[in-house]
Amino acid sequence: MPSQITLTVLFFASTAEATRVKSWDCTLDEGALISDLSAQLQRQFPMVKPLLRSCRFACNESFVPQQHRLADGDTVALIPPVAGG
Amino acid sequence: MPSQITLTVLFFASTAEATRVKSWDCTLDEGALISDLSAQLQRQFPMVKPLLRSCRFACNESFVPQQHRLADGDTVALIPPVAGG
Amino acid sequence: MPVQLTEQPLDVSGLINAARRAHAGALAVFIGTIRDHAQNRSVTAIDYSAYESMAEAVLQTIEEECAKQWPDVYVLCHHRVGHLVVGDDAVVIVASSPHRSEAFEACRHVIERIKEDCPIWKKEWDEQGASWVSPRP
Amino acid sequence: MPVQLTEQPLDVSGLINAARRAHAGALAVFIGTIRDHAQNRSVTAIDYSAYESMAEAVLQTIEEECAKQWPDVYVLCHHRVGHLVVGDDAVVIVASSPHRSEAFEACRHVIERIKEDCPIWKKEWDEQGASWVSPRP
Repeated sequence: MPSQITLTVLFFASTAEATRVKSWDCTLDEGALISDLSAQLQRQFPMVKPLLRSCRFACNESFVPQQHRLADGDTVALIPPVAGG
Repeated sequence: MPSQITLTVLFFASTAEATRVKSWDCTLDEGALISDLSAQLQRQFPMVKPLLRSCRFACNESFVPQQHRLADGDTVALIPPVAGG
Repeated sequence: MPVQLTEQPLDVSGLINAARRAHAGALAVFIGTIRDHAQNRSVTAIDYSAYESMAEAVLQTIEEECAKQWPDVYVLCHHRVGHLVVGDDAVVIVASSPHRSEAFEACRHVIERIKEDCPIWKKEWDEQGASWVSPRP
Repeated sequence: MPVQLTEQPLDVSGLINAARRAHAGALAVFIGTIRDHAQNRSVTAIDYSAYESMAEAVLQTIEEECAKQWPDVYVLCHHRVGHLVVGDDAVVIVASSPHRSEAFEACRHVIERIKEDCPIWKKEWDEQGASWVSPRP
């Protein structure tokens, strides 16, 4: 059995409204990528699926690509289209 | 004898310091151009000669070229390099 | 603080004066305000929310980009969050510099980069209710 | 007055607020101030003088250029004349617009055109005395 990592996933704006939570603790196999987390999110929160296409991911407050490898304790945020200014 | 026109010539900044006057009434032949006024100015105020090269002329508050034909009653200003802002 | 998220009304004069430097003859300022319409709908208010720690980190990064590209420019940027109504200021950016080109360019850079990457969201209120704004569909 | 020469200190906040429009979400501002040096000389003060009626006419023309090129932009520009010391504001330009690009472009246009064509002169004071500034040698 592979060892596992635990992440905190944060939701904001439209995605927080869809999931009805602001934060979710998630366990993935060691070596998991953002794309694996994304698949997991779609299973856990089907209502977030239509939003995911336009979202980016941030890991520990920096934008990361789908291929980014996650580490135990990471804080990952789902970032819907930003609208500052 | 050709009829004549009378102009008011205004001096500002470095040119007013050179001529020691702010305004000068000048009589020229009808049909005179800015270039004729410039020649006249150099005769009347030799100290303004080195400044003229970098000056522009305005007639009735609009910039005009050397070929601009002057009319009786015109107000002509000698405009040294501007430095607003 | 050179860059900051705040729930308080933005102090435009205070920020402009805080960016003044004796060697800097040029100040470029950008103010983003809540306007009364968007895409032909009338807007009455906007709720701004943010991933606050990341938003401040991104603002900090943007400021570092400016410092690298325009070393003589000093940049301040405050962005408001919370419930704003028409006429309120949402963002104030001030760039002071010895030369005006750099001041304009840095000021413009900051607002463009905020709109690209700063995790701030707005929910617009009109007569029908509220909806999330998606400028990058 | 949208464009004006004045001997009074410029009221930056007042001008910014006067340019606010409910439909204009973007305000771009340029402030030109007296800096403490120029071409490696230290400057203590500047006397601004102008061919005042023509200077206001040129500012008016510049405003009309903006109105033609950016019909949605509202522009204010006040320029000070008289004896100014380091830190004083010499010019304040405010452009408000529904869109930020136009606000920045109009604001920039005004200051560039002032520096080209507005009959305003400055005499810089330093420890040695005073001399006329010739930015277009």
